Amino acid sequence: MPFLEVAHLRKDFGGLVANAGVSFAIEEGEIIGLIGPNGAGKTTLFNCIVGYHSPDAGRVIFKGKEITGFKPFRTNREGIGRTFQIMKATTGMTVLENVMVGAFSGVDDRHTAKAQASEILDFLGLGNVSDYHINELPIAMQRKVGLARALATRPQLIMLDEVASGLNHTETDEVIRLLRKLNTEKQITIFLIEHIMEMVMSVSQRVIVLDGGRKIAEGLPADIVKNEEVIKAYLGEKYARSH
Amino acid sequence: MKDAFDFSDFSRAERIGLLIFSLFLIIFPWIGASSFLKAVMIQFLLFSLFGMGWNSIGGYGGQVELGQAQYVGIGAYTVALMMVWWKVPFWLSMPLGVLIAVGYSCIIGYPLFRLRGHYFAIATICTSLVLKDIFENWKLVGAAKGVELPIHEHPDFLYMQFKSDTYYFIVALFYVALFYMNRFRRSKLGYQLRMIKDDEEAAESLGIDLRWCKIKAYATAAAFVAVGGGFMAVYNLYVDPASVMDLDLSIKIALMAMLGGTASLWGPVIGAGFLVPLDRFLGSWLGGHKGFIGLDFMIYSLLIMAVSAYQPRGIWGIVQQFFRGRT
Amino acid sequence: MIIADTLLQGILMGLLFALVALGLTVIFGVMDIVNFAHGEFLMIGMYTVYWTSLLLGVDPLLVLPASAIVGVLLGLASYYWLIKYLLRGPAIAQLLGTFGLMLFLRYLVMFLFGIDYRIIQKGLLVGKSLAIGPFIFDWTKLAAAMLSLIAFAFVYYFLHKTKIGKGLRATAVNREAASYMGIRTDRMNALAWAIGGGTAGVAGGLLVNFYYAFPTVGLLFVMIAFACVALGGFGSIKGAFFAGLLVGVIEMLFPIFGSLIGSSFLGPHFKFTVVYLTYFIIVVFRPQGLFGWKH
Amino acid sequence: MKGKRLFLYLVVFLSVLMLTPMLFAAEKDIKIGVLYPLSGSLAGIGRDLQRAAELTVDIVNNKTPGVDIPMAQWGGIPSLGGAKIKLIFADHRGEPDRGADLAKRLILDDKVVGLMGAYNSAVTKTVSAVAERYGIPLINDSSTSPDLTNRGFKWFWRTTPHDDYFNKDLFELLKGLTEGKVKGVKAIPKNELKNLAYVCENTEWGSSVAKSIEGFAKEYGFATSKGMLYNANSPDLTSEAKALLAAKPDAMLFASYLSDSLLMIRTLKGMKAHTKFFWGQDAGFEMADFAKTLGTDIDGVLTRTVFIATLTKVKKVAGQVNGLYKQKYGDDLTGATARAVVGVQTWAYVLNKAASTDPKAIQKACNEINIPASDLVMPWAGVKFDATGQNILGRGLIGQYQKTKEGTIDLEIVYPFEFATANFIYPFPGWD
Repeated sequence: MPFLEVAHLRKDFGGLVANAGVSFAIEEGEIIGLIGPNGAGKTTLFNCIVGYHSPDAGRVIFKGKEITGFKPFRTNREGIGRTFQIMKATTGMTVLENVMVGAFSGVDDRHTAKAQASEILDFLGLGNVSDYHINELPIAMQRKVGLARALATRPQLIMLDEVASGLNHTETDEVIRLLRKLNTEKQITIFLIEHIMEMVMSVSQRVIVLDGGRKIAEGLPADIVKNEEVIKAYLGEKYARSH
Repeated sequence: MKDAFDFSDFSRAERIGLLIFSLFLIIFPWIGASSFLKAVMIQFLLFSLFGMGWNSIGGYGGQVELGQAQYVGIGAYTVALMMVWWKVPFWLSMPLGVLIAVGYSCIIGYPLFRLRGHYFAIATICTSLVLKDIFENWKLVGAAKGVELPIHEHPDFLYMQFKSDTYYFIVALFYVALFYMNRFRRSKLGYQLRMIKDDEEAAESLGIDLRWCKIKAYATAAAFVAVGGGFMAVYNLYVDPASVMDLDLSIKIALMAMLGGTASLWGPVIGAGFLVPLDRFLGSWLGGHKGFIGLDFMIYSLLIMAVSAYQPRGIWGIVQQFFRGRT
Repeated sequence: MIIADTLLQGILMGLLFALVALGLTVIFGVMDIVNFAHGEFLMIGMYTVYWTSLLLGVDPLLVLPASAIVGVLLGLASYYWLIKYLLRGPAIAQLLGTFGLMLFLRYLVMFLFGIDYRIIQKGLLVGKSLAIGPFIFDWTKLAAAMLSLIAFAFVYYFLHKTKIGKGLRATAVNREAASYMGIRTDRMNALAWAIGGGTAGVAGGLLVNFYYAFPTVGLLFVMIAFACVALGGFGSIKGAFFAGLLVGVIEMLFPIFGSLIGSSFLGPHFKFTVVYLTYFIIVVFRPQGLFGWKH
Repeated sequence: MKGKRLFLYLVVFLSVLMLTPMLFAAEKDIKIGVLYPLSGSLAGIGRDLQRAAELTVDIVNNKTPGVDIPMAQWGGIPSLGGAKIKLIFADHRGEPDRGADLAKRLILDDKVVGLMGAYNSAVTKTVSAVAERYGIPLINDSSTSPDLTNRGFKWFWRTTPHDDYFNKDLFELLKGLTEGKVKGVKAIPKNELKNLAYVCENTEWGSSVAKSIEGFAKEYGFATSKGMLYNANSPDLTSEAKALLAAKPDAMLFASYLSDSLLMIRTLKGMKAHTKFFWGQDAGFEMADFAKTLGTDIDGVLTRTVFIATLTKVKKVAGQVNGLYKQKYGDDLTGATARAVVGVQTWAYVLNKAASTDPKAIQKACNEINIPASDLVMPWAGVKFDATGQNILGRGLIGQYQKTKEGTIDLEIVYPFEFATANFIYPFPGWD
């Protein structure tokens, strides 16, 4: 029985098809990359799994339990965590407090929540910035805080939304190192959406490629790069961009 | 529990301030203040109570709520009616009023929190106006006539009737509220609310049930405000929709909290401490003079505008800015 | 019969409510601010027409432009002297600010003109009514309704056909994008306030032909306007229009209905209760209002 | 930046401004606290009440030639060595809790001897509760809710008749019409003037009027074919008017404040409403602005009141005081303002009788006071309180607005019949 199974998932917005019957499965402990050109329906797929959209058809099964159309806070309680590209921060909560909120999903007591939060921060090497406000931090740091926040809810599967976009090489490598560490040390299954192929190729054990709301390929990074359709999809996009 | 009395995370200045303020509250009746000043003081404490309640949903939760008056009304009417109908002592009817308010807030909170932002704000106004209209025409509860509480010849603790004002009682209520809020702001709910205010999407992804959280905060607010309402009933010995359920009251409550500074423990207190005396003094000073009609309100509103434009974070924001400027 | 009659009356009144709501919704659409002072703009519009027509001895309908101009100036003044500063703050500060503005204008007028009730005594249409078969219409209300229609048509045209209007809408839809497109959003805000003030002024000018001007009159209408705007969907012109009509009809039909079924409980004292309930119910099922397009 | 600083200065300046008041100089005068709605929606009437009260206090404090009331020659309270009365006005804005606080201020800080006010029945309730607690006499001049004197208070007296009196007057008039007692009208067959319809605003005052109309209608054998409560601050009364007309009543009875009474009449006129008898229960209908704004549209409209300018034709004192008031403020005295006059006058007489400022003595004086009719501007038989504190010698008037030859509008007395100053216009002319 697969860890996360997505079957014939379909979602369209007023006639505009975003996902047309996407199916795939993830095994426990894997690091899976989901790639595809802009408008391929990556984010929609993501949101359908996590519960921001409820799919028009198809099923999402997590650990053998159907979670199709669950609200985000319920999918989270089932054990799925996620991060966001941008962190909104207005009320000036500190990094620590942000992560504490995550921890609160498991505990009620402030002090235990605090302990757990700082533990996670240390694990991600953020211990020294725990009293800063999020908007005082560089983008790379913010992403990590987002990751920490999600981790604090103790997920078994974590879904990362373009975690590397806008980061330079060294930062990206750092993130990659972190993800591997998470995967090995905390046995967390990782499912990441990426636009940039390079990053995904290096970190993922398997890659799924979407284009126009369809799954066009799935397999080892090595095979994917050679895959005709994939190249066409990406080239096509580049081609379009250049003109 | 211990969090309630733990102010350690506040700056030294704030802690000293709180201490001085508390001392002042305790000795206040003995400094020979005029009884009008006493009355103003009671109003101030009452409205800080209201404000702190509003702060839980409006400040920490970031849901602009403009219908608190309906809970003042529920609290006040429960106390008044039970006293008139069945001679139920205040100490029984007041908690009951709180219960009713909380129940009611949950019931209407469920649909209300489908709404966001201004839709929510207007909807809260509507619900409280509807309740007011109902009470204004409901014969059983005295309709627009309202309810008069019997005056007791002799001081009567059971019914909270004393010749001299029940000053220390409202002080006590004030501290209960203050300590509760001090705990609240660092409780699980408190943190979750702040997260919701920051970013609802993210909050949801962290396993927070938005609606349920908001309802809990809303119920908290309702409870606080209902307590105040109960007090108003025994303090004025008269309850009528126009004075306990009016839109003005709702707006005043929100106004004070917002002006003082939302999502901070002191904000509502400062706001009330600023607006209540301003309102009462200006009113009694200019109100009686011909040719000055409206002048008091002009000053009042000028100050409101000035603060909101000068420092969006309210008076508390200004104070902090001031001290930052110093150190 | 009486139903049909009331229906027509309701539509007339509704058109006026819609006009009051129009400015509110434009301002909101562009900058997400609920303007509490809107009712006071209306009130000042009423006073403007009252005084000008009285002092110049001209027909109240002829001095409507005056109220429009005053309204526009008022809108601009409040934008440049207050709202601009508020924009830096959170929504709460903006609420606070416009609320302060409301109190200020209201009591400024009370301070200047006192609390007496003022209404246009003589005028082309004042106190005259038009009988079409069994239906009797108050001419002033008819005129008000017509002009309200015209105002809507004008604003709609302005927003959808003119360059500036399109800029305004672009700003409403997406502020950043608009500013990238070289639209000066600051100007657009000011424009929105000008429109808001102007329409409110005109509404007031029409209103004073059959309603009394006194400093606290604004509140009566602005509460309804809020309900209309929220009901129709914040920022939606179409929404404001139809919500206005709906409210007018409910407000008019409900008491008649009550008296027809001979129920004293469903009396006129509940007519606005019903309006608020309607808003509440509709919005619970359509959280963005009837025609709303942003949360 | 400059704006910012400006705002800051403004804040500071105004805050200081706000803290400067509350400095009261103590005098020998006898202080009476007067609570009226001097700002807010009722500020208009509050202003008039204040004027009337001040005028009267002048008459008491300074010898006033040309006013044939004994107190006009006192120049202060004789039995207290000519001490002057000083009125301290407080503005309760029509808010009961504010009223209560102000009452406390007046009693405990300003050390007033007694209180007067507070116009709004709701505010009078809380104010009288405070007065009762502190044992300070409160003479109420202008609140007409019948309940006020049914509460067994020992420190509350009311000079004005309350709504039950007035509504009774109305039905006496209706009865009179059917019996041909009314000046200038032949007896009207009862079945032609049978079904009544009332429209009352839905706050305390209006709803209690509605109740008592229902009661009297039964007692006098009339039918109420339609009864309606409405919200006085409604931006539009078309539907109310329609519902009223649908009932085709012989008589339309109203309890309305100013803005809504004006709007109601405008609306009815727009509908060319027809009825035989058009009566308003004071408040809006008798205010100066009412006639001023509506002009000849109200020819034939009736209003219950307690004072009418034309009373001056039949009552000398009334004419004299009214003269002073008119020359000072330009308006005639109205029911409301004349009540304020009597309120202050009663205080003067009570103090004089008590010959002391001790509450107990005043209480005694109030219970025993008996002001002769001849001293009053009112058409009353005098001022004399019963055990509940209600003045039993008070009575109402019913006036009818009538068009004069010059096209102006006058308020003529039509009830009580012996005071009638003009022929009754029947049926109500209506509008075309």
